[in-house]
Amino acid sequence: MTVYGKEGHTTVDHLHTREMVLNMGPSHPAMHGTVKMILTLDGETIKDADIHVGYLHRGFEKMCEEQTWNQVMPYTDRLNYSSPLINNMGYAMAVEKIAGIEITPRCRWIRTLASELSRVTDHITCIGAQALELAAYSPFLYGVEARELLYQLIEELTGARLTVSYARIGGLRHDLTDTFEAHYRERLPRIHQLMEDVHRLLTKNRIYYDRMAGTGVISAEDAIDYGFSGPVLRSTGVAYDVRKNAPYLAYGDVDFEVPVGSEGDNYDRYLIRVEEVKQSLSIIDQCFKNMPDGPVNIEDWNVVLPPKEEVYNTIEGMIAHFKIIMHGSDIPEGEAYSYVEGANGELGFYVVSDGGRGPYKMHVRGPSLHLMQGIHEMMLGGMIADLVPTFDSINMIGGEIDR
Amino acid sequence: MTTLILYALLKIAGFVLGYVMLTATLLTWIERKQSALAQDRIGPARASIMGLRLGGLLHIPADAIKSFTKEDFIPDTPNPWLFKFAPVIAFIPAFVMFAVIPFGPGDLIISSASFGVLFILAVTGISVYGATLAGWASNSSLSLLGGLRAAAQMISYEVTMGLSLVGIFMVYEDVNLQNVVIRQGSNVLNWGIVTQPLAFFLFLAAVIAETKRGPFDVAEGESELVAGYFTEYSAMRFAMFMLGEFIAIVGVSAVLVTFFLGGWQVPGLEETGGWYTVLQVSAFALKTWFLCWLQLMIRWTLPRFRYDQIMHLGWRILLPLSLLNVLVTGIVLAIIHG
Amino acid sequence: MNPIYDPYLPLGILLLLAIGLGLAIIFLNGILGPKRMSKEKSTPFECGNDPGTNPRQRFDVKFYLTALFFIIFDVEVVFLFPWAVLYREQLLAGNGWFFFAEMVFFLGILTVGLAYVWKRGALDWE
Amino acid sequence: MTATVKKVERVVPDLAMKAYVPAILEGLGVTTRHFVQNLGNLVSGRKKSKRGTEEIATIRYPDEKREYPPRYRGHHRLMRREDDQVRCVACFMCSTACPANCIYIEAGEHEDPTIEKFPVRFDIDHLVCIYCGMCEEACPCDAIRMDSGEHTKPKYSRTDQRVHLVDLLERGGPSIAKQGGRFS
Amino acid sequence: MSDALVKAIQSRFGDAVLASHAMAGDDTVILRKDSLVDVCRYLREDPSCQMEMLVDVTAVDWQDKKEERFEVVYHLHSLSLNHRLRIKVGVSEDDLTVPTLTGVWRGANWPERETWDMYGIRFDGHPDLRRLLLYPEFEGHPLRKDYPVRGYQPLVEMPSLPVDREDSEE
Amino acid sequence: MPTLKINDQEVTVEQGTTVLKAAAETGVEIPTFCYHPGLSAPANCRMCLVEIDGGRGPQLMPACYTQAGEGMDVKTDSPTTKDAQKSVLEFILLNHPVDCPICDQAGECTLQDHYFDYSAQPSRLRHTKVHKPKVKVLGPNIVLDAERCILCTRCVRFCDEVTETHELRVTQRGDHSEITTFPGLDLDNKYSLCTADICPVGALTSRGFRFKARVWNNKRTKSVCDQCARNCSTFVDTLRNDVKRVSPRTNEEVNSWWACDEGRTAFKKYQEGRYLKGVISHEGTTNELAPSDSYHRLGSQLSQTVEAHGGEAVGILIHPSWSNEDIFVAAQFAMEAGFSLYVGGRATDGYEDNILIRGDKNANRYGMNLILEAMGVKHGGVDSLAAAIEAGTIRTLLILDGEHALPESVITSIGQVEKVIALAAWQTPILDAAHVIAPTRLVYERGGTFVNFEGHIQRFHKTQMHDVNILSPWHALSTIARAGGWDMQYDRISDVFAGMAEMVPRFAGLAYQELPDDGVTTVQAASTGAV
Repeated sequence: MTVYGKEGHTTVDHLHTREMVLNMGPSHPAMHGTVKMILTLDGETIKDADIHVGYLHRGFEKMCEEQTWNQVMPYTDRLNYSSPLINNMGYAMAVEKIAGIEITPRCRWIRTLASELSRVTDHITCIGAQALELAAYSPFLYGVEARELLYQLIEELTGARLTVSYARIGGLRHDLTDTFEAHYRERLPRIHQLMEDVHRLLTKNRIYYDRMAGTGVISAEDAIDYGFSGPVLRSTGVAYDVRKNAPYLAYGDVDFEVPVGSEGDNYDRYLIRVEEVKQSLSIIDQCFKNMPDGPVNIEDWNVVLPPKEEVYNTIEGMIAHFKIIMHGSDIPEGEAYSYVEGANGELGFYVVSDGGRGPYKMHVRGPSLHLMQGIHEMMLGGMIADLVPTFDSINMIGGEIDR
Repeated sequence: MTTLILYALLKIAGFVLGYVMLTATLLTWIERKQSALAQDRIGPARASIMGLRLGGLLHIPADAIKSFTKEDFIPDTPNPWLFKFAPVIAFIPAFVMFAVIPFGPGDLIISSASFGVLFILAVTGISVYGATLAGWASNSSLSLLGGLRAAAQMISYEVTMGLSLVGIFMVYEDVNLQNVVIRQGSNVLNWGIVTQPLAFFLFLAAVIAETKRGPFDVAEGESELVAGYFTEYSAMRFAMFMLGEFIAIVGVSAVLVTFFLGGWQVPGLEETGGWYTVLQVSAFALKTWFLCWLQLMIRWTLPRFRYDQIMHLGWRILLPLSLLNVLVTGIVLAIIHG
Repeated sequence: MNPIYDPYLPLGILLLLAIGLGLAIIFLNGILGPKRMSKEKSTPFECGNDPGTNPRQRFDVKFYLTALFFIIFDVEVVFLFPWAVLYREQLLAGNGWFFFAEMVFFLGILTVGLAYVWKRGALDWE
Repeated sequence: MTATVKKVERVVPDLAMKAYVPAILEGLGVTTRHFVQNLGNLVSGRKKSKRGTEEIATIRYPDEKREYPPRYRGHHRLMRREDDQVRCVACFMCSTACPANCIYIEAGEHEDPTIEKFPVRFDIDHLVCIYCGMCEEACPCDAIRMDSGEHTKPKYSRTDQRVHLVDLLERGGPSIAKQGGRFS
Repeated sequence: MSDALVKAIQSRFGDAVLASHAMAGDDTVILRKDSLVDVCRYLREDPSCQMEMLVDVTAVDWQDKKEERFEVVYHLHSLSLNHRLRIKVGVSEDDLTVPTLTGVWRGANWPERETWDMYGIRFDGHPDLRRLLLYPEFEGHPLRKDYPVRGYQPLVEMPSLPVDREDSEE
Repeated sequence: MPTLKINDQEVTVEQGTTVLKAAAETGVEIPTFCYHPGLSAPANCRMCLVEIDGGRGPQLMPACYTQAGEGMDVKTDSPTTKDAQKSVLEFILLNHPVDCPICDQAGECTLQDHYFDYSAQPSRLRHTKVHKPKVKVLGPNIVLDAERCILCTRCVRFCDEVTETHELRVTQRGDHSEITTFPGLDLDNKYSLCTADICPVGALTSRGFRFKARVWNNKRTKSVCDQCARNCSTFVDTLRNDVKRVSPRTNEEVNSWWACDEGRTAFKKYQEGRYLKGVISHEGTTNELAPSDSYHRLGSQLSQTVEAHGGEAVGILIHPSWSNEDIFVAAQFAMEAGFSLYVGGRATDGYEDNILIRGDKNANRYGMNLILEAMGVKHGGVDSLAAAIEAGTIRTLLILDGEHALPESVITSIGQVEKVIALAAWQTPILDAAHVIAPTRLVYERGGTFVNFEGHIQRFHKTQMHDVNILSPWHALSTIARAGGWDMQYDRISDVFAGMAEMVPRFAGLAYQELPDDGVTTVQAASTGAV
């Protein structure tokens, strides 16, 4: 305890206040994604934090070892539930990497488009939730409204808003719908306007600025050392983005910029996410422009299900269909680590195949896990109230940490 | 004597029970509906009696019934009596504040005590107890933090609140609220908001902080403290805090109206009596409603301060500014009259 | 004074009414609401865990400091009120500048006090 | 790889920002605009404001329903043959493809040798179902579909969420998909 | 690019590298367990490697398929040079330990805890080797192949912190 | 000893070996339909066509028929071979109905596997397929779907060469060819279910198993048939803890590729009347008892009798179809307590042929004799049991398993025994006389070992599980003995086996966990053990 004596701060033992141990979470409004932090507080200052994750553990990796290659897809939806499409694509790419499958050009572009749609929804959720937990309710709901417009698009595309299960090994579940682009263009002005409203409510508001700027600071060295990636790493000024550093899908063929920050604080992360939403919308636009016609799935009946017409009417199609569903796609032995830029950073899938009906080993490198193991660096010395924007700005997703 | 009591009761019934309580209960609905509309939502619309929904208005009685019939449990605490009565303590000051607020010309004020403003300051001071005792008696870390924050925040802004009113008194030369209103007159240019613009903002900020509403709602900041000092409360005891809060919103709006928006004065209307009085009472009601609306809108627009930022704002910005306001008012008045 | 303007009686009635209303509401709730206590309900909420530490312990001294400052400043503010009410009268009476200087002096003391605690860091919340 | 990097522009707090008030007023302007326009829409019963921008995004759900897109995966249904018999032949593809194991089928022998096999029982436990659409994709007979356009409704008991052959058939219409080598 | 990396490790550490391959384009070296930390420190610090980031740590249970039952897999990434490397270390069932890499990358902390949690591989020198995802009372290590998919665990009492009630009296 | 090259890999094989087998030796798999190791090779499906250069330039030849010749160059993955495989598959699939959804073979269908592995090409056919009779009942156990048949004639050859009953023939020609039985003849030989097994597609299916389950959902466990002294190696397929099918497991030493219909359908008789609880009958009323309580009940009953009348007063009727472990524990128990041991069992003079089926219907008489002999336990047959009952020396009779073919004399006199108690898995008429019945596990629910009539020991595994509280016979007996106050400390089957291996010389050197899937001959084990 410090009191204010002549020499400024002097420690006086008999005036000590006991440090308070406070359980924050798992059932706490700010701990979305269920995490428990055992905080040691001195007054309102965080002196120590022990973070317990695992409340959403559901044996994802164990389950995957029991399923066929395609059956894993719905599980991946539930990793980062804010951007399920990116997870889908990441997993499909990992398996395709083992099997050496080259997907069709149209599929590449659709996957890019879908990933970016998901990224936008994820970032909007994050921005909105962050504002919400600072009690700015309206920006959150404007964000949700914009997200809802996109969710409806995703629903039109995949049949579900969140549990999309869209990708398949070697292709996709569906092609785009005929009305997809028209619906997107119809909604775009409204999305832009809502994002503008969010910006006007937050960016220059001093209350918001004070809460965000200078809180949750982390240095670039620490961030790299802890394995941070995504917006949090970029906020420290490191321009690392998988889409640029190791272009996959159609990212090599589109123009976009990687926003980076300078201070590594919450405010930078907010700005980066806002900017990334703009970049992603621009990528989506380019996807529509550049997307070629053609088939979506590869024509290999050892891997992808034959078209329904063939299944219904030819024994060849029927057999391939049966075999893939009973015994899984034909993926050779091997291992691969494939990584994509998830909304929170590098989302990696390490898949080992023993030539069987499904993954022999499946491991997901969820960006949030690394963010959470370093979050105490951002929190210590801050106030308990700073924990809220910090925790939000790393956008911790329980699904991909706990798996 | 009997007439006196009857007359007082009539005024209480009309103003406090009729207007204030009605507005406060309506505010519970308005808060939801207004925020809904500001956020592109429909808002409450579900409660219905035989298909009749009234745009969600029925949620008010529904909530009341629900609150009354919920279990009111008391957690394990060394101070059960404090726990039980803290909501009442929070409720009373907000309620009695209206005694000194003139809602119309003449004797349309419940208590024309000459100490009007002192009473308001005293009463808001007491309201600190409700939150603090609730936080203390709950025997929970979160509640305690909430209670402490509430206490520190409210007493800090109390100073600004008093100080920013000094300018008003310098201009209008009275501490009786009815007289302040009368001195403001029907000329808009003579109203507090014009003569004391800085004081208006200072006072507005201070009273919002006093009611612990956004952006000053750190005492119940749900993202940190779950529900702050009333985390442990349930049923009607919990609703009492809410009700007290909404009454306080009406209260501080009424005070703001009285000091800065000419009270019941209608612009350009000098006479009183008869229909004019009705008009003036309505004007008071409308002005108060507007300020209630404004407070709700602010709450749904702004993010929350951090706790230390509130203290910083209160002590280092608002307090010096209110001192400055007194000084400037003094100088200006001295120049005008000197 | 006209008894109709007697300020205390209505105030008293309102106060009684407020207390009565508050108690009545809680009493009614006690009758209408069910009573089903359990161990889990009676433990203080801490996100589903048993509480980490007992909240009943010394808390940060800054809260006490704030209370002290409040008393100092609020009392001083109250001293300003009579002065403020009389200020214009005194101006018109012609001894305005003296009266103003008095206030400046008083506010000066107040400001010095504020400056002192500010400088000392007592207003720092970390 | 040359990354095209863009440094985000941080706001430098100027006096106007430090004074709180302008940003607050701007914010109030935004929310008030939404409020006023939505209030206008609500009162006048319009779906959208005149500028065509503001609209209330939510709907009064049970009274008013959003139309689901054709691909929407909702309540399962079992299609019928042209003669109204169940199309399903109890091949177990759906239950095999189901990652959640929520489909329970019991096969029976049909009198008609051209049909041979049909489901005696076909239960789906909607509490276990994850609505992934794998069953629909796996069906080689166009028998099970999820395009009923309705989502699963809440029920009062767990057992009620287990839907049976009859419920599933009730939702199903005739399927016109050609099957078994009969190309059109 | 990374091929050179593998060669560099081979030339520098010689017999520490048991094998290397580049399946599906992922360069992989299989190291001897005792030289893991040295190689990793070199990889991190040498200007030609600059592997600043430990991307991931996991393990594979080969049960009866390989001589050494477990394989701990590390993925490294160099931000400045933009290359990647996978390191594998075999762990036999008799000696379920691997030296920790927390001294080289702080980011190894949680992934190693997770690996311990899921496979029961102990990381020597780890500062805080607790279970990460599962609760302390959990028995067994679920990602091992011999752990049943539907392996039910007995329910445990909610763990709670000791409550120190005595200081209210002071 | 010709030396030939298969995919550029040299291999030397015995003279007369086919290319198919030679390839298998080098680990190269050549797909086949009509070829079966237990039957002659007609080479009529053409699936095994491979490119062979026998000196006259490369040409496509059937690997299952062509003998390996010196200097042959076989290419199983050359474009020509692959093309041939694709063409053959396309041809076979031409008239194959789109039946996988209703076909029981799906999942273990050679056609599906080969198509997926060797072709995966879309169909080019856009015409109506040839239709043939669909549900054609051939016999009590077999039904034919003629459309699905690819005319490999395995079934025809099986009936001609193995059972030599000659029921089946191919009639018609071209794409109208079809398998039929001779007029007036049903496919009802003792091994008819084997035709369904060897059918590479779903043309012949088992009527008993038809539509009961999908094969890929089944859990397959290695087991041994206990219906006669042959001890055929089997697979037991279970679904949700229910035995759905029993099929032969290839074991050259015992049953080659076949198994008889009777043994394979035996599991059905155990499905009714299963004891899942202990039963106490007392003057016409029956009460249920928890399994563990029933063991205690038996134990106390035995100890009471021994206390009152001595060990001789307890008769114990063991079953030669029980596993070695069960018999060993029973014998040890009898020795320990001085019980009189009698050997019951199923009929010994049933149907017998020279293919597989043995007249002795008891699975483990050989093993039982080995054990009893080695332990030197005095034992009598059912006749001596009848005599003992008549003489009144037996106060308590413990019947182990209810499936005893008892002579009339025992059945009539059993009522004279004071207390009849039993340890049995399912209801049989003989158990009507029992006063207390404790449940035990069926052969499908437990593990153990059998020794067949040739001295071949095989291990069978647990395939299903009803209730963990019901114990295997050996374990139940051990529990009963403990409850009665005797010292029997067996809780793990491997311990029982180890104890037995110590005592029985023919089992010396064997360990329960290490028994190979195909089993070993105890004669050899003994000889190696002696050396």
